Amino acid sequence: MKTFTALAALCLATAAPALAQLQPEELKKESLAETMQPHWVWLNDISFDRMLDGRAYLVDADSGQMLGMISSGYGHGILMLAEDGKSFAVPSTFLARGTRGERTDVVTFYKTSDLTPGAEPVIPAKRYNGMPFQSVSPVMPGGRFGLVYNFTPEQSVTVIDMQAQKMVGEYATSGCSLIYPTGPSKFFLICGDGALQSATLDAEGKVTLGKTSKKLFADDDPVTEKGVWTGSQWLFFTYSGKVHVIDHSKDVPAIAKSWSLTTPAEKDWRPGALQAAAYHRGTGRLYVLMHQGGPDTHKDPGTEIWVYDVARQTRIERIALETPALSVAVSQDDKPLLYTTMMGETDLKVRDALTGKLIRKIDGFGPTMTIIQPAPVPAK
Amino acid sequence: MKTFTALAALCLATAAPALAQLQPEELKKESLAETMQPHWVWLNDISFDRMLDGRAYLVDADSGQMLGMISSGYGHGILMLAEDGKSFAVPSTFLARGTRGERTDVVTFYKTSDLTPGAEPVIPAKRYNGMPFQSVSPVMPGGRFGLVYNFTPEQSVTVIDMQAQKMVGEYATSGCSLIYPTGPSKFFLICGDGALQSATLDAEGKVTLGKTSKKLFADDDPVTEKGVWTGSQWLFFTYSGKVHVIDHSKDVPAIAKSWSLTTPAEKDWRPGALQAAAYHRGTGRLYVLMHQGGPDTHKDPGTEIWVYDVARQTRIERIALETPALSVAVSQDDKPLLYTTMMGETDLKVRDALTGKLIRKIDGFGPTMTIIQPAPVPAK
Amino acid sequence: MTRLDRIMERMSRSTARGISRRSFFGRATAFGFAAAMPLLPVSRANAAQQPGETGDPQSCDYWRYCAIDGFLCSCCGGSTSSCPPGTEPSPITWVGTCRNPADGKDYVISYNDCCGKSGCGRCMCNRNEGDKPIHQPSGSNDINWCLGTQVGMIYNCSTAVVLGAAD
Amino acid sequence: MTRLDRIMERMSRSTARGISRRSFFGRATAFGFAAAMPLLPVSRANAAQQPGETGDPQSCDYWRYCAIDGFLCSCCGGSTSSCPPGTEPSPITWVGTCRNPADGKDYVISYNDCCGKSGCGRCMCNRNEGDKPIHQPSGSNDINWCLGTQVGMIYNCSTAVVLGAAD
Repeated sequence: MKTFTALAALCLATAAPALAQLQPEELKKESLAETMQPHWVWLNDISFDRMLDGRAYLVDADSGQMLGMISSGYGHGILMLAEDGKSFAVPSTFLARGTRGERTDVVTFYKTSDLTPGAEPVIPAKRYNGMPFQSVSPVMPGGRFGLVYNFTPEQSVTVIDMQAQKMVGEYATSGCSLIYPTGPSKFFLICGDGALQSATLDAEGKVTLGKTSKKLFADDDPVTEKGVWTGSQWLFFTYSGKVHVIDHSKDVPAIAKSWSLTTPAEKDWRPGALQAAAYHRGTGRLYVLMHQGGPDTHKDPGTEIWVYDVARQTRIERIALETPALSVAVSQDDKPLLYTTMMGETDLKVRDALTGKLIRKIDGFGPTMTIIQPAPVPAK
Repeated sequence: MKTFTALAALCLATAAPALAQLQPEELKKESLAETMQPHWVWLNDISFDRMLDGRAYLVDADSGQMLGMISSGYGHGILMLAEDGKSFAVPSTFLARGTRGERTDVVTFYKTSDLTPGAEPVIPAKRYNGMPFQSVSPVMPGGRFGLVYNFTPEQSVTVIDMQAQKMVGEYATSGCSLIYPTGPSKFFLICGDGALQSATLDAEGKVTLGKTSKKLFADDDPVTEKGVWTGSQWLFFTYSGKVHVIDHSKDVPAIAKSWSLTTPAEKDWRPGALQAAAYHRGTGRLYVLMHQGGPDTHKDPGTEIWVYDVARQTRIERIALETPALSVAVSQDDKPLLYTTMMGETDLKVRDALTGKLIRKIDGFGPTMTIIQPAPVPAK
Repeated sequence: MTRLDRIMERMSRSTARGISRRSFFGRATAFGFAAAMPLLPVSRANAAQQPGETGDPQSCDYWRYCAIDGFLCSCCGGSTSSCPPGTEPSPITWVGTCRNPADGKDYVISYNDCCGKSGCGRCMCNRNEGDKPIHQPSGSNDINWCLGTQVGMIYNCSTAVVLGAAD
Repeated sequence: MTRLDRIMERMSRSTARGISRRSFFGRATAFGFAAAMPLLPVSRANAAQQPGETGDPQSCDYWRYCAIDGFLCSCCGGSTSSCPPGTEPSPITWVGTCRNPADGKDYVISYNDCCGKSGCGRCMCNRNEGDKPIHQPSGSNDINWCLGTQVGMIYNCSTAVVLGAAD
């Protein structure tokens, strides 16, 4: 902003700055900090009724300002955020004639500082298309590899080398779904019959499937696909509100322990929504969107956020929401912010995650926002 | 609907049709009548805040039902409707990566009966992009050729052979704008200095520019680009509400006569909006969106529709609108319907064009509808 | 084991364990498609109802929509059992079981997507009776099922086709 | 003849009579572009104001917007005189004349579009003071001026750059 600085100096030098004639300006391009700041957050919008025009908005939750956006084609999913917050990649799908013609899937790399498309490897045109979840394209802890879930309806994963910004390859997954990373080169998938399928990456990113667990989840109270990573464990939630903590330390995934989000007296309350829960690593708090309702309400928006101490498996707090929310996320710094959005509405609500107090609403986005992605944190 | 017919027969043959178990169904594809019906109407939606996903909706204004749609890429303009109502073509723009990469402009041909893309000649990637007007891609009377206006900011026209479904070529226009057809092989353009530029097509569709008129329109009260064709003459409207009737019968376009939409007592009323006026050929009635406002309100929506007898240059009626409208059109049959839409709203309002009475609202479109295109009428 | 369970199990086994796309389509195509006759569109949505049904197919609370997620084809130029002009039915899809209030019976409903034009935008409807997570794909309405069509993967609207009684 | 009239006449002559695109860009580029320094974005929109201005650049009634049509870059990660990160300024555009209420003077404002990402969607603003029909392109806000950029033609938002006093 050299021009502005020069002008300010000029005006300070004159006696009546308010009367100085405005000076001709030069049109500039903005840049951003090199690293995503702790209270910056990406809002993904699938643009459901104009799905060719998916996008994500970058917002500074402290200033309440929009910082920029990316455009990302048909059925926008989520961003693959590098752990250091300096770059990210976006899996995207394009057809030659918009809604028709040859399909091309790519992963487009961006620097945070300029939001300008860089390397763009073509990947198999098999990317999952539908409502996005965090497990459709996660970055592995450590940040070397990123994985993209494919569904055609055959299922597979495409491995991306995030450093080389190239595709490694596509690997079949025996028909199990989604991607739940548990280490720099280790992940599992979830199978339709209630089992978990382990898998590893070698040094080059080639996937080898490991053992499949026995059936871990009940058919009459299935776990949702909306697992939450605490930094060391995966938590899965059932339709009725059970929490299954996964032990991924051995060859075969198992349930380490199970507990319930609700007491018997609270059994009409259930978890729900699209991005149903968020975990704050520093405090060990779990934030869950809860609503009152019976069976088949597992996608209903939350009317309250219930806050849990995960280590003690106890509820700390209930945060009443002014209006229902379909997505919740929390920043990972030590003054954490709690974010919520609602499908059909256009604002991001920002709260103090420790008190639950509403700080501000930032409006003008959406109206079909899906997954909220706060600034990433490096793996321990 | 064979299945349905068969089922109906089956049920009529049984004594208690309401208790009969439902039969397995076959999923079918709908078709439409071969010809666009008099009360069918296309609603163009530029999808302003998701502009990659432009579209047009086909609606039956009698039944209030949506009949189908087309998807048409970035910055959707208008349809090129064949005079016989059996087919149409859509100029469209696509980029290889949605918002980035190589630009390809095409004209896609469709039959009314199946709304399925057919021939799709590539045209110069120069198509005008911006708010659409009826003169950005008209079909010439008689229907042999269609013209597409280009702006890069150099100006030219691309000629399409509507029968052969091929591009004829691109022709420079000396920097004058838009396309106002006056016969099967004759049109004029409007120039920035207030003149009109005549042009002709030869038998193959090649354009030859003719003479340029003297300055016809005043700088301090310019005509809008929203001229209306009566079937035999072009009417142009100035910001303040003058009507200039163009004489195109000679080599050089001229003003045949001028009159005013308002009396001196009504001078705070002005024409405005995006699709500002419509003409019904059978009755000679002109429908103009009018509002109260001073200078610089030439794009304000209309709060009333004023109806004129063009031959007598007199106002017949004032139709008060419940809510303002930005587009108006009229069907050309002898029980004409009057259509209005409003940017930011999602409904089509349907009126009796002879009485002004509101017949129905058809909701769920938009919310950035631009030009309304009723069923076409063959040239006299 | 109900018929739905059998269908779900069969579909689930095939999608969940990676049978070839061709054979999956081969099976799913048994649902069948036929060309409809040109027809004036007035009350097309209602005309698609069978005798023994009541309710408004353009309303989200219509009985067949108990597990639907999307724009109702009945509002988009199609019906509960037909795709709008110029769109192609998805050969594979998710299924649900809905109770017909007129006869009190449960029916298996196939929610085939219509594909090849962008989202219709009218009559958005999301109901989740019996809806499964996406790792049980044949019961999940979160997946864009247009992925299997010849015209590509672009979603226009959703139908609700009666496959048969659920028991 | 005011300075605006001269600018308009010059631009109008060039666009209206088909000079080469290269020479048009050659002239328009005199408006100039420079790379901005990285900057924390807090109140970026306000920071772009010059001394001698008042009002809210994120509000449609801000004085510079008297002939704008589009999403305000001030709400989209840019400002009245800067494009959001990753978007490219249109080298050619339309101009208007707006009165600065703080000094009562008229200024020529250039409404350059920022391009290469899809429409921002925030702070839609349409004002038409002095707006001309599209056959007078240099005064028309109905045209997507992104057509001249290297990144293509995709419209993200609109700026309102002070070119100078109008007289």
